[in-house]
Amino acid sequence: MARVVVDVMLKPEILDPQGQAVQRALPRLGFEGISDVRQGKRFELEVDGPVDEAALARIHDLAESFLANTVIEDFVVKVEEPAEVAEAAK
Amino acid sequence: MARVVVDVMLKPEILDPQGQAVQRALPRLGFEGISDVRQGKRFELEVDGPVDEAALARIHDLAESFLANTVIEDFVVKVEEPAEVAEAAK
Amino acid sequence: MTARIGVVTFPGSLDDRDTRRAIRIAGAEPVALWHKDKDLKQVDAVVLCGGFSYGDYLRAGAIARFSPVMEPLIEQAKAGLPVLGICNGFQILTEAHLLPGGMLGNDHLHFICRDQKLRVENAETAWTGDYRQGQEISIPLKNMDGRYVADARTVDALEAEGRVVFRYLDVNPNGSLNDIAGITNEAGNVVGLMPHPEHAVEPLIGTGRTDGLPFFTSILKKLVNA
Amino acid sequence: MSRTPLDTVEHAAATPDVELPWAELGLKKDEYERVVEILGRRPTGAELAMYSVMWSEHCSYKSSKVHLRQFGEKAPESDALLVGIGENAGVVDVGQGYAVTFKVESHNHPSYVEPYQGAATGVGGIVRDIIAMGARPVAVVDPLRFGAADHPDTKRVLPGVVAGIGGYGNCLGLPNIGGEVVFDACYQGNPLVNAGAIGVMRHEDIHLAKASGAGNKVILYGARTGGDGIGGASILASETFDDAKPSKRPAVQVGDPFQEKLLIECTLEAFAEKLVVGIQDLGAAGLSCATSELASNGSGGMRVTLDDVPLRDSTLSPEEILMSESQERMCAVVEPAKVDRFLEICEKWDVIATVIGEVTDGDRLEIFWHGGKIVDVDPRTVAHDGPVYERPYARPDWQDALQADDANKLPRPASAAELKAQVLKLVGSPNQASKKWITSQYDHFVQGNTVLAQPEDSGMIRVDEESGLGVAIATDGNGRYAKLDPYTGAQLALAEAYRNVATTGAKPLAVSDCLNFGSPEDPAVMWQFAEAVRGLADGCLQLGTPVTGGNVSLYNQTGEAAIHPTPVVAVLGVIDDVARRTPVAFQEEGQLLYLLGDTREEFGGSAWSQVVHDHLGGLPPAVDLERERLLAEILISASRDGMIDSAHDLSDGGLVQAVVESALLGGKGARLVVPDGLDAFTFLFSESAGRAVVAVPRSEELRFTDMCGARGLPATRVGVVDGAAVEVQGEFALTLDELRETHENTIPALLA
Ligand SMILES: Nc1ncnc2c1ncn2[C@@H]1O[C@H](COP(=O)(O)OP(=O)(O)O)[C@@H](O)[C@H]1O
Ligand SMILES: [Mg+2]
Repeated sequence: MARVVVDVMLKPEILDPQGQAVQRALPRLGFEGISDVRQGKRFELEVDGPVDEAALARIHDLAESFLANTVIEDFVVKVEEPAEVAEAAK
Repeated sequence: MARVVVDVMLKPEILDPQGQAVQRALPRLGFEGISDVRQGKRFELEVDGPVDEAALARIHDLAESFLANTVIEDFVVKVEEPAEVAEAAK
Repeated sequence: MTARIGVVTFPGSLDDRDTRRAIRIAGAEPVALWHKDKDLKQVDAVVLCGGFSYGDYLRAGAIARFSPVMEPLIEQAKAGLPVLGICNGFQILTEAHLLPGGMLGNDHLHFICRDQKLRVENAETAWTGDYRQGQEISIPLKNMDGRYVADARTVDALEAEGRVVFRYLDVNPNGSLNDIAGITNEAGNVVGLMPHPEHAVEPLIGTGRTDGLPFFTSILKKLVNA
Repeated sequence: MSRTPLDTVEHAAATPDVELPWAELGLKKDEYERVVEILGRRPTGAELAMYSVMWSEHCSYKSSKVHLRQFGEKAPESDALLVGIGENAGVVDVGQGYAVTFKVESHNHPSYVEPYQGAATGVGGIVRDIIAMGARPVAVVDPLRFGAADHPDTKRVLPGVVAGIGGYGNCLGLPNIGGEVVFDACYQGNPLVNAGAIGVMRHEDIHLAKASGAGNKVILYGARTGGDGIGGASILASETFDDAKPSKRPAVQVGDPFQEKLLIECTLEAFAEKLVVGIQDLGAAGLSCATSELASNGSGGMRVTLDDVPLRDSTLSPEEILMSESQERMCAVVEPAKVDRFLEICEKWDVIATVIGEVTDGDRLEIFWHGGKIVDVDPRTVAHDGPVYERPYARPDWQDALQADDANKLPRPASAAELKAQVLKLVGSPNQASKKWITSQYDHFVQGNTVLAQPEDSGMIRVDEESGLGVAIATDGNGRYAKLDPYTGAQLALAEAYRNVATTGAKPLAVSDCLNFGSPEDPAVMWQFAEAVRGLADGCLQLGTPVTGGNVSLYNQTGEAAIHPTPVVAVLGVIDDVARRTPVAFQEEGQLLYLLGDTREEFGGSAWSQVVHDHLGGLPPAVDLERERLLAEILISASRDGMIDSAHDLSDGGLVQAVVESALLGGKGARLVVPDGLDAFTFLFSESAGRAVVAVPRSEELRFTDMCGARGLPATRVGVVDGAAVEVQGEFALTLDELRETHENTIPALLA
């Protein structure tokens, strides 16, 4: 079983009040030096069977037609490397 | 300027109604072979200056105290490699 | 002779009974439609009502849009069947691309429930014939994801073609572009709006005004006179 | 994973010396010994799990039971009561064949830990109680209390709680029609998140939580069972029986309002087709509670196969499954011939439903796991025979000093300018300020039957579209009054809620309550509790409004510091025709303002003493329940006969607060005249109970004053609806704009 991740973010030209709310709060929390924050969604899909070209193509379709609304959102499909997770979490 | 990403996901033992709703919809859309879906948040932070150990540590604190609700969520901090983005998006 | 107006119930629909009541008060015959049936029961028009279909999980309206009932609905709407989407129904219509643009979370990030003033910008759609052009009305607004967005070209086209049907007055309650509260498709048979006309059809109840009733009398007249 | 051996009943009998972690599960030694005595052997792990959770304070009311009995013993005669205390919620006859069920519950601690989810699941829980009675939920209310308004933690807790209540209730399609928001430093570490719900049904649809009829099936439906809220059971599972346990169990429960909405619809559809013999929601103590209560309230026993429970987490042990508090689950008892249809309805609504057992003709509750019998108990001993404590209680030694610190002696405004400044300060203080920023996050309109919602004195819902029959509900509580005198404080809460219902024109019928107190192990707190219950029970007897149910929340304290004793009272009323309801807002210029009731120098616990002097001392206002009853009769008659166009009850903040609210809501000012015998200060700020201000059309003045005179209710003309300011003749005037600015900006400035 493998994990495929779909990241969905608002298109850059669309106002992201959630991201802005986070950014506005940063100085209050004592964080400087972050010039922009955007908030999006992350989907983790557990895929049965091999994640080959065909499987990825299908997930791409799924993201395009369902997980993202491409009128307002962009998306990225990635296969999650187990190592990467461990690395990042440390 | 560099981009740091914070992925926030519900802890595995916590009910994820959103992910479940997505998963239950998949067969209706003709997608089989996805055994689990979890939905979380993705924050993209544009950081001024170098993303060194110190900066990452500060973002880790930010994630822990603000971006994630650690009572119910786990988070991962990653520096986004420009190459990786391009690769995945293709 | 009266008209038969369908109201679709999705899992998580909330205002289906209220909408059927409003249709009844207007003098038409409400017909309950079920999301799992690929069947519109030969109704003369359809209302997609408010609520949180599928909990509004993923995106408001995104999962409902793939329900079996949407297949005939999309097909017949394109062929001219009058369809009104209220709140969640509006969201479903944009997700189904029957109306352009999309709906996002309110810019203040809170659910908002208020008595909202609107201006009727287009009194010629299937659902607004009983209003006067430019008329100001007040009906309840209540939602989490009411911010209408679209790319600049789409918004320009909507404005140029008179397809903005309602505009917020006094306050823009959610950050919608151009204060847009409701829009229509090119043919004028499909209308979507965020505020809830079905909650403004009886004196005493809700805000106590009946500013929403003309939606339902408009469509009735149009169908009966057709 | 091998558990060797499974702790079955036989195994327990054969291994009497095995030590069980009863202390870690919260049982006292004598309680554990009592379990052993009941069973005649040591309990199995699963049995211990059930007893420990069902005998907890939360489920067994062991500290409060001896006092709560008064609600039954002193219950007034009432034809309206159809189902009383003891069921999931009480049921009241409101006429025309309709019955109404309502109840208030607390979700205090979870809401402090995780404000959004804690408050959300609080709404979910109370709504399931209402569905379990057979009713369609029609509205919710949310009495809330937080720490100081300007404390940083309030900014964490309040927005989350409000978003959670809205997020859940809005998604269920339940209009929120009332509640309270109170700030006081005493709630800093212990916010009070109480939630109430009302449901409507026909008399013949009332359902009870009981399992009868041998052979009938027990169906669990709704969400899958996960490891929610099972801290204790996990200890049991890991330490005693199985060390290969995953340690990860959720600390917080996440609600799924969408799932609950489906539960409402499929339950009501099953009721409508008469498929259900008995029903129980799963709340605290989950399956332990549902199975033992269903079985003990029915005629027979019950056999349950735990392996059939659909799980979200396959690693759960049987003890954990029994104790899990996963949300959005219900348990129904259904005749075998109707099971298929019941399952069909669940499937229609995409709700998972599973037969997990059946009613037997014995009198035991037997539960099986992997073929072994792990529970064999008399269900009554689990559900009803829990321990009962006679906790010591004593009037605290500081009570006299507190009462002697008389608020009536505080310095009063010395000039008209000072009086005006204090009015402005009061109206803009967090407790008196408009709560619109909060309540606009709640849907008031859904279901299309809302006649009145906040900020009216009570919420009102139309029940019948043809006749206009409606119900009203108000919730009130004043911890400051109750701290000064818990007996009187509880009666004042009752009196205020009763008055609020009557002010809108509805006749008060019945009471639910949520009693929020500190630790019962502190004799001073226990005294407060005992006094409050006594006061409420006596008050309900006198007013003829029975207590139909409620909730007790104890241990609301941080270290030694308990919250103010806070009995919150909900009163339910009925109105024959909602067209006759009386709103708060001034309707027409020129109408005459009458003050009903007596105004005395009563400032103990008042908003004025808090806002101006940060003071709490003296005695709370006196209660006269006969007067409350008379006032209510006048308000109801006046509404029915069209003698008044608006009315507002007087409570915290006194007359000036009420007049300002009516003026702002109606967009019309008032000119007030200080009546003979009163000074301006007392006239404006006193909090004497049993009062209301009404606006009388000139054409009705004689009829109205005659009625008050004939029935002996003091009615004093104090002014007229007029202009764009609130003016007190000879003292000061404040424009509506000025008042609105302070009244409406306070809360957003603190929280937005
Ligand atoms: N948390 C809340 N949820 C819903 N309504 C609320 C809430 N807090 C206050 N309200 C409403 O605001 C109005 C004013 O509240 P309050 O001053 O406590 O009323 P009263 O003093 O008459 O009991 C009432 O209609 C009450 O129901
Ligand atoms: Mg009141």
